Amino acid sequence: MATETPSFRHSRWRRLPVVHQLSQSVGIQRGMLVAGLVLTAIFVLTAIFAPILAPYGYNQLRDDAGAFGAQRPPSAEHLLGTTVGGYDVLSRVIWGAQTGLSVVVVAVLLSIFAGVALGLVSGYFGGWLDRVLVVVCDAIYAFPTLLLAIVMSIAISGGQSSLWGGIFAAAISITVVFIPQYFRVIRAETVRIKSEAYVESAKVVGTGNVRIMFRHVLRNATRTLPLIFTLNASEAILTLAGLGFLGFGIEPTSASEWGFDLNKALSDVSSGIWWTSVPPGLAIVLTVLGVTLVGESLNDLADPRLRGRRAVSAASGTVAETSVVPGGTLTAGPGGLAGLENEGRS
Amino acid sequence: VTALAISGCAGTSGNNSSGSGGDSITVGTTDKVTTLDPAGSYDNGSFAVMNQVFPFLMNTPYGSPDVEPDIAESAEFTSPTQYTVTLKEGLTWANGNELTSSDVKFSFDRQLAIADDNGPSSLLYNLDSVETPDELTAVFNLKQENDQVFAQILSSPAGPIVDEEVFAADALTPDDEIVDGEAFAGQYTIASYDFNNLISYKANPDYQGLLGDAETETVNVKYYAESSNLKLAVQEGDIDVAFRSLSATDTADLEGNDDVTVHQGPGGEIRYIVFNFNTQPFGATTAEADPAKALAVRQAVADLIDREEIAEEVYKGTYTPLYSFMPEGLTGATTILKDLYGDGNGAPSEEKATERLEAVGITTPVELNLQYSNDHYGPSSGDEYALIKSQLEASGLFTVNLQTTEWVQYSEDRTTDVYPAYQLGWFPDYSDGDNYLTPFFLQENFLANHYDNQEVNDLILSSATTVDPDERSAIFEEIQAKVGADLSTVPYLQGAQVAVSGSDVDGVTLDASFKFRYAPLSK
Amino acid sequence: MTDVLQIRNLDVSFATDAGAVKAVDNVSLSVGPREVVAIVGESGSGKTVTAKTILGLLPETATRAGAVILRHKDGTGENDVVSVSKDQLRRIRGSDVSMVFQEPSTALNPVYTVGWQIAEGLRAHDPKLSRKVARARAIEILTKVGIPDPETRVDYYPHQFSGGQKQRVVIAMALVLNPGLIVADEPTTALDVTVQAEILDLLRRCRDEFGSSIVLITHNMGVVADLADRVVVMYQGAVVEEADVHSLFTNPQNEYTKKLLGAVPRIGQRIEAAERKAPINRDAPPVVAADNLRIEYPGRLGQPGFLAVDGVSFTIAPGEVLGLVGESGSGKTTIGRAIAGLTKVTGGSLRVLDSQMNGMKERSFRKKRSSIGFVFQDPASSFNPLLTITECVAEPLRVHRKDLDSRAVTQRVGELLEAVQLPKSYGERYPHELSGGQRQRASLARALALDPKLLIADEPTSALDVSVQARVLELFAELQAELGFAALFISHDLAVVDILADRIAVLYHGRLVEEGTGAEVLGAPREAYTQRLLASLPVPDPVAQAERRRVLATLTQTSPV
Amino acid sequence: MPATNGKPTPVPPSAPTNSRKTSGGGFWRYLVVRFLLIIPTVFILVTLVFILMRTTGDPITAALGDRLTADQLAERVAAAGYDRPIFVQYLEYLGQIFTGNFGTTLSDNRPVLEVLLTYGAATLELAFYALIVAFIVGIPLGMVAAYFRDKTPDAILRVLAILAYATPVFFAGMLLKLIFSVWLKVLPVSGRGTTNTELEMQLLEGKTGIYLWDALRIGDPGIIGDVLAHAVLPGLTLGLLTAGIFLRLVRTNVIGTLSTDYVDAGRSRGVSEYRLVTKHAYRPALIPIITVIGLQIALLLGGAVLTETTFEWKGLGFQLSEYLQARDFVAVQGIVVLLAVIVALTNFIVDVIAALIDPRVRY
Ligand SMILES: Nc1ncnc2c1ncn2[C@@H]1O[C@H](COP(=O)(O)OP(=O)(O)OP(=O)(O)O)[C@@H](O)[C@H]1O
Ligand SMILES: Nc1ncnc2c1ncn2[C@@H]1O[C@H](COP(=O)(O)OP(=O)(O)OP(=O)(O)O)[C@@H](O)[C@H]1O
Ligand SMILES: [Mg+2]
Ligand SMILES: [Mg+2]
Repeated sequence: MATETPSFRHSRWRRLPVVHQLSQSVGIQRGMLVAGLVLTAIFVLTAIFAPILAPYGYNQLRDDAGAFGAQRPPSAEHLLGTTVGGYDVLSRVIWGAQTGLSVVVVAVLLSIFAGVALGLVSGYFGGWLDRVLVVVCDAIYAFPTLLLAIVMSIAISGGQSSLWGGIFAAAISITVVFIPQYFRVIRAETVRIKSEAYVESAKVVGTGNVRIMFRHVLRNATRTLPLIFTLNASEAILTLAGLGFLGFGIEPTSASEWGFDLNKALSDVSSGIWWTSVPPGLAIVLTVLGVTLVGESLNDLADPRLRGRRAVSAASGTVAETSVVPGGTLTAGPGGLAGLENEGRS
Repeated sequence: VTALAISGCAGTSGNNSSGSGGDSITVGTTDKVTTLDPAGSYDNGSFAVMNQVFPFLMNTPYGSPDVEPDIAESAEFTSPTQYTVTLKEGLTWANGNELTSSDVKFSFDRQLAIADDNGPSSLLYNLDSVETPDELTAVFNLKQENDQVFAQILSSPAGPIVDEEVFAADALTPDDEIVDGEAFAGQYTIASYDFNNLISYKANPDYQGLLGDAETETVNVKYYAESSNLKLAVQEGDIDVAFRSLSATDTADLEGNDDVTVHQGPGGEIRYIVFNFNTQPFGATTAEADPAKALAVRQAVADLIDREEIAEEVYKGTYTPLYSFMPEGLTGATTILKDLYGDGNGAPSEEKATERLEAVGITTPVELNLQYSNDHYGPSSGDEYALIKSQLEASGLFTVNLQTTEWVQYSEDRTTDVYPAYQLGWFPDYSDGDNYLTPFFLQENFLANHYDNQEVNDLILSSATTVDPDERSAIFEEIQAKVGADLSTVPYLQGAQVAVSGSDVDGVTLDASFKFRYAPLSK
Repeated sequence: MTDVLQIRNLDVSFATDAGAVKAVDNVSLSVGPREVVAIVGESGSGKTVTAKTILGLLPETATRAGAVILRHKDGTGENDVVSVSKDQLRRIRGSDVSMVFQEPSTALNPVYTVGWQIAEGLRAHDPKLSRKVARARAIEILTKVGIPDPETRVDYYPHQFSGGQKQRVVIAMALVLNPGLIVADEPTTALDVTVQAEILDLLRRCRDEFGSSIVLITHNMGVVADLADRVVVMYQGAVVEEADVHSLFTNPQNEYTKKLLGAVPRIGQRIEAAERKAPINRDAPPVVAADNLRIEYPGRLGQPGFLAVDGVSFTIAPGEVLGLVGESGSGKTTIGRAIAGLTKVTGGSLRVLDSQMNGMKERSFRKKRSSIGFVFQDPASSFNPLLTITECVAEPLRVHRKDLDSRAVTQRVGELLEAVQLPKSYGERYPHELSGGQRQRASLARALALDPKLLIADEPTSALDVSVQARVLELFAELQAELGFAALFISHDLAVVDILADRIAVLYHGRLVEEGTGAEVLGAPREAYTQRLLASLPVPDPVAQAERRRVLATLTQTSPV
Repeated sequence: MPATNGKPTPVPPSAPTNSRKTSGGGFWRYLVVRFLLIIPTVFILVTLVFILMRTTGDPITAALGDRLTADQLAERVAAAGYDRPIFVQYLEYLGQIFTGNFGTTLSDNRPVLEVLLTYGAATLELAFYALIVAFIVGIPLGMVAAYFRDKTPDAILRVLAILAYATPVFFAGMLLKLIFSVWLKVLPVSGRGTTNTELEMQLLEGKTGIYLWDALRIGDPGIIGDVLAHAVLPGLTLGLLTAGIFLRLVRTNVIGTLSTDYVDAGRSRGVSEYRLVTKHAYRPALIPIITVIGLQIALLLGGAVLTETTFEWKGLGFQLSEYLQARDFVAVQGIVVLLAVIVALTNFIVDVIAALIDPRVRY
């Protein structure tokens, strides 16, 4: 990111996106970032090591000792009890992380690629294609995401019930919803960068469009992506849960999904059975909380105006030698990211 | 389990009591109405309303699955293709119009004329025309002779009589016009109608039919979307009766609650697994086609399914095991599958399944692709099939490849031989055994699973025209035995009707007519 | 204490991502009543930080030591801004000391009327003040700072004022509570010279009529000479010299001050390169020939467009440097961009290297591009922040000299960097790791990579400090003499243009009002606009500047306003 | 004086305009152009949803898939015209919409317009409650957070705001139900009124479907109280979700404007910090906030689907998911058109408001 301070070159490790911000942060901002990172790490690790961590399979109904039984309260065998369908709650919560992560990764990757490509081309060349794309994306962007995802998932899911089929169906539904967001951001950045002096100087030199697009525009336009990525990841988890809750998500036998389990637990709540709903619900809340905290912290840290700094003792430090102004800051407009997302609107 | 089979009709009496006005009863449901117009709906929710407000020529009395004349004086075959119904005298609609045979003709003619996408006109497959020799007489000209089902069909969703002065002859009539036109002549009329939210019924003093007067002057029906909300409502006393559908968990929880009473009655809804005779393991079009082996596979499945476990674990007793093609409670129903398969007492038997497969030389495990619909048969289908999978696999005889598909796609795929074995459910149009046989096992049936047994076909056709009830029952039994041996489908669950009422409510009647009527309710 | 302000041993440090940065280092200074003290120094020398400290406006990341003693305006007491309570500080601000910011457009809240904003200051110190009285006071002060028609304009929003008027409003806000001290941080840097002269006049009136003391922060020595009584020179956070204005300009003591004064461009300072490799050849076909050139920017949503260049004709002969001056918005950049093919020509004719730019096709023009170099105004943004200097400078070679392998390219880049007096090793740095002047040299190197016949330089030094500017201008002159390219040199500073250009063209509202050699245009301007432009330019000499002020006054009196 | 130039004045070319708000009818032109932009938005969504819906199966199969044979189904599908090329059906549909005829729902035979009016009123009411909660909670707290930026109150508020956003509506709904209805038994958890209230509503002449309004017209305090009591939980659930977003939005924007020169300028004149936040920084921050709030309407409607389902609030979102399952594309398309129009209109209004608030924007 281009917000680094002048003349200081950190080691490669410290230049990595999140690590860099972590070392940069102080005080409460660091606290929030760390809390977010911890929660996110727990989520990711749980997802990766689900097969090891989970005491049972996500669709396991019985073990050597016989069937688990439905709605058993927490016990030594089932630390969080069993669901109405007779699954082990803890196991399903753990496996659910895997589903969540897969969907998030697939959805966000797909939408990044599609959104970036469209945004870049549209923003760079402009013209009628740009106008059409902007109107289309604005229309989609303005429409309730969940509703769109539902319609998409119906259109896509026909015949899909395997694990990856389900994950892709959910992910693609979410992708369609997110493309406009990436499109807007990248397009706005592209339009901005297009009029930057260094792009103009490349034009004056006679550099071809493709070369300008990839060498000069693309890499500078993608600075905001890690940030949008985290913010979208949380939205993806919520959308997935919403789909699952409304019954448009992934099936219990092919994968475990928190929203779906919550739906199943609806009638348990009113019967005083808390252990089927609270764990998956908390899993959603904590995951989204973690990812959002990371995203917000990154947003704050990326914006020099929002970034807090360590206090220094009076009259310390060296006098700056030169009057160098770093090459452009990542000021995402007055509204931060939200403001930036807005730039694409006409 | 058997206790809830037939009875449940306790406290039904009171035909002569004069309908204790004043008080009102509120019923809650998660059913949905599609439209009040009988020509435009073919679903439980709408039929439930029609049963309260429209007159029927034939109807099922409380506690019985069989039909008797309702607003009719008499109904009988006057010739093999003529079914003649004579109306009672002096019938009127709530709006004051006279209810005559002309309304009857109008009702059936418009069913056939409109033949709405969502309508039940297909039930009138045997109706050729209706004649009205006089004000009170309607003669139904049938295509096939001696159709024993026809009387039942007059009590089915195709059977409500409507007011020709309110309804349109060739198009659906909007609900509001029906309500404003007071085109009602059942036990109740609708006083206020808020679509799928709240219907307020008023007792109809002019009803002269089979079922007698309503006990309670005002019945309000609240429509819920979420069964847990319905449950909370009945638990908190916001509503007096909750009928259809509480989740198994809710029902189990309410059973332990002293403020409410849980009523159970037999249900007409059944669940079954369909085998596609072409594509199932060893089916006709598979590489290793072998009818004997295919039969053995079906039989082994029937041996292994533990119906009791599904009913208890997944449905907490709101569904009961089903051992035949016709649900328990219907005239002619047997328990043929209990005798033929499993341990003979309804429990599964691994040994028998193993024997069967070995006998025809099948190397186990058999790989079975089993398909179910996740969104059409309630929220528990997933659990249900996960359990079936685990039951089949526990024996080591099967490896089940479980898959689910969204309903519309599912409906298309199942008739095009995509699924070797799949889940279906059935809710009857009328409570006659025929409705559980004809649609499934006649040639050219709607299952399209390539089951074809000439004997069964002939028996079904003959049952339809057999006049004597006992003889007809015997034929039903014979059909069940034959199909039981062939196993075109494996039925395994029968829905129980479950209603929950406040403990001060009397008259909850859940019987084999599978109709829930508000008139006996009182408190 | 008679001084309005006394700063004693002030230290200020900032916490930054790169650790602590010391911005002000043991600074002491004082301001007497009715005195104008100028703080001068290069960018980053701590001027603004010092000024903000006076009002206690430093951000939370700053830590300070030392004392800033402010006297009450009625002389009844004094406060140390560094140690007073928050509430006390709030009361001091506005009434004892007030501030005029550099950018009038950002110092005004865009969504409130100026009347409201003026009243805010009044109300902050007298909550009981009625709306009507506040408004009356606002109108009064607007009248005093020379806003015409103040009764209606008091209800205007900031965007409805011109840049100069905005600065007047900002000054009005500072004046309305009649503070003892006004801190003006670069109050004229964002303005055209003609407007600058008026604002300086107004500030002088602040002192004369309102009796305020002024701390004037600027890097423009001409402004200092025009207004200041005493001058404080800062360098790298410390005060290096303090003197009254006459002795400073006539007899600077400190080395740095001398260099600073020496670097200030003056009219008539033309760098005559010893020998030119390619003397101007007026017989050859011109490199650029504009004939009745018109450029119109399209309006949005079907509104009429904006005519930025209106019938301009000029030529640039091979090897000739044409200087283009004019105030902000007069169309200078537009012409430069049109020549480089970045902006569409909408009327007339513009021939560049024998190509007609009116209706030009990018594909056919691309080859010609290797003969055109372009140096942008802001050296910071003209480099891709993700590429090293070498990669940036090599870009034109990679596009047009496909015959060169990467070793040859690296070699050529090295030569170019050396030609602009940058060490070769700087090629591996990223743009942000260079200073502004170094970056502008690298930019020059890139523009010269293909040995162009024509160089367009759009205010290449306006973002640089005077001392840096002087070195870049020198380098430019040298290279031009050596390589003999023709150039269009754009600047708003007459003195800068005069240093480099063979001929000067003066642009006003999109039209060319005067053209000729430096001596013709600046020595004996024919057009009133050029005359005023010239007279408005403050010179770094208090005596001469006083004279110019007089000339300007007569000029403005005779010309209708 | 150069004759060609007229008279040069010291004022730069961008001379101030003397008119406010309506500079030469430009504002009206902007209004019209901006309004016309609604059309493509709606058109695109309609097209998108039409194509998606028609490729996902037909309502006949959805309703009768397990009752009719394949042939009978095909016959009905053909009779209804669903087997024709999608393009033909699309043109036909557009023609219908163009004449203001949204058709009749396929699954329950009701005029789409009536469906929209009935359920639209409910959703409107819910959105109204939610927005009130969001404004009352989100905006002041956002300013508080900005004021205490990076201090403990800020951290607490931000975490709360994220929690509000991170908690799925249905989970929040479940917990609220558990607490208020099952444990405390103080608030109704489903529906928009008791049976009695709803019956009264039915009797009201010219009812609007907006219960609060209708209740006020009936004038019975019991009914008004009942309607309000029913609104508390759904309103809070959806409102707090939105409030969390508002809070974050207000906070970032106010912090952004707090670091501008004009706020510093205010500070340098002795304006108090409180006033700086609530007046000087807030108002300019409002412009981007308002624009983004316009987009939040979409989110609000999306959240409404879940809220309505959870709390038995029979509105558009709830109905939409029902119709989706029934593949009632006529109904779905009708609702989508309405939602699209609402969203587009809101954004239009928001843009106009932003243009009115922002004195700089004069088209
Ligand atoms: N908020 C801040 N955080 C960190 N460093 C700062 C901050 N403000 C100023 N500095 C540093 O303090 C030093 C002095 O800055 P200052 O703004 O006073 O310079 P200046 O003399 O006003 O320059 P200019 O002419 O460019 O306005 C610079 O090195 C600058 O980088
Ligand atoms: N892309 C554009 N669209 C519309 N108008 C423009 C555009 N670029 C410049 N203008 C207008 O054209 C006029 C001339 O602009 P130009 O940039 O050429 O001025 P300039 O002389 O370079 O001024 P400065 O000294 O401030 O750089 C200005 O009034 C400006 O507002
Ligand atoms: Mg400064
Ligand atoms: Mg310019």
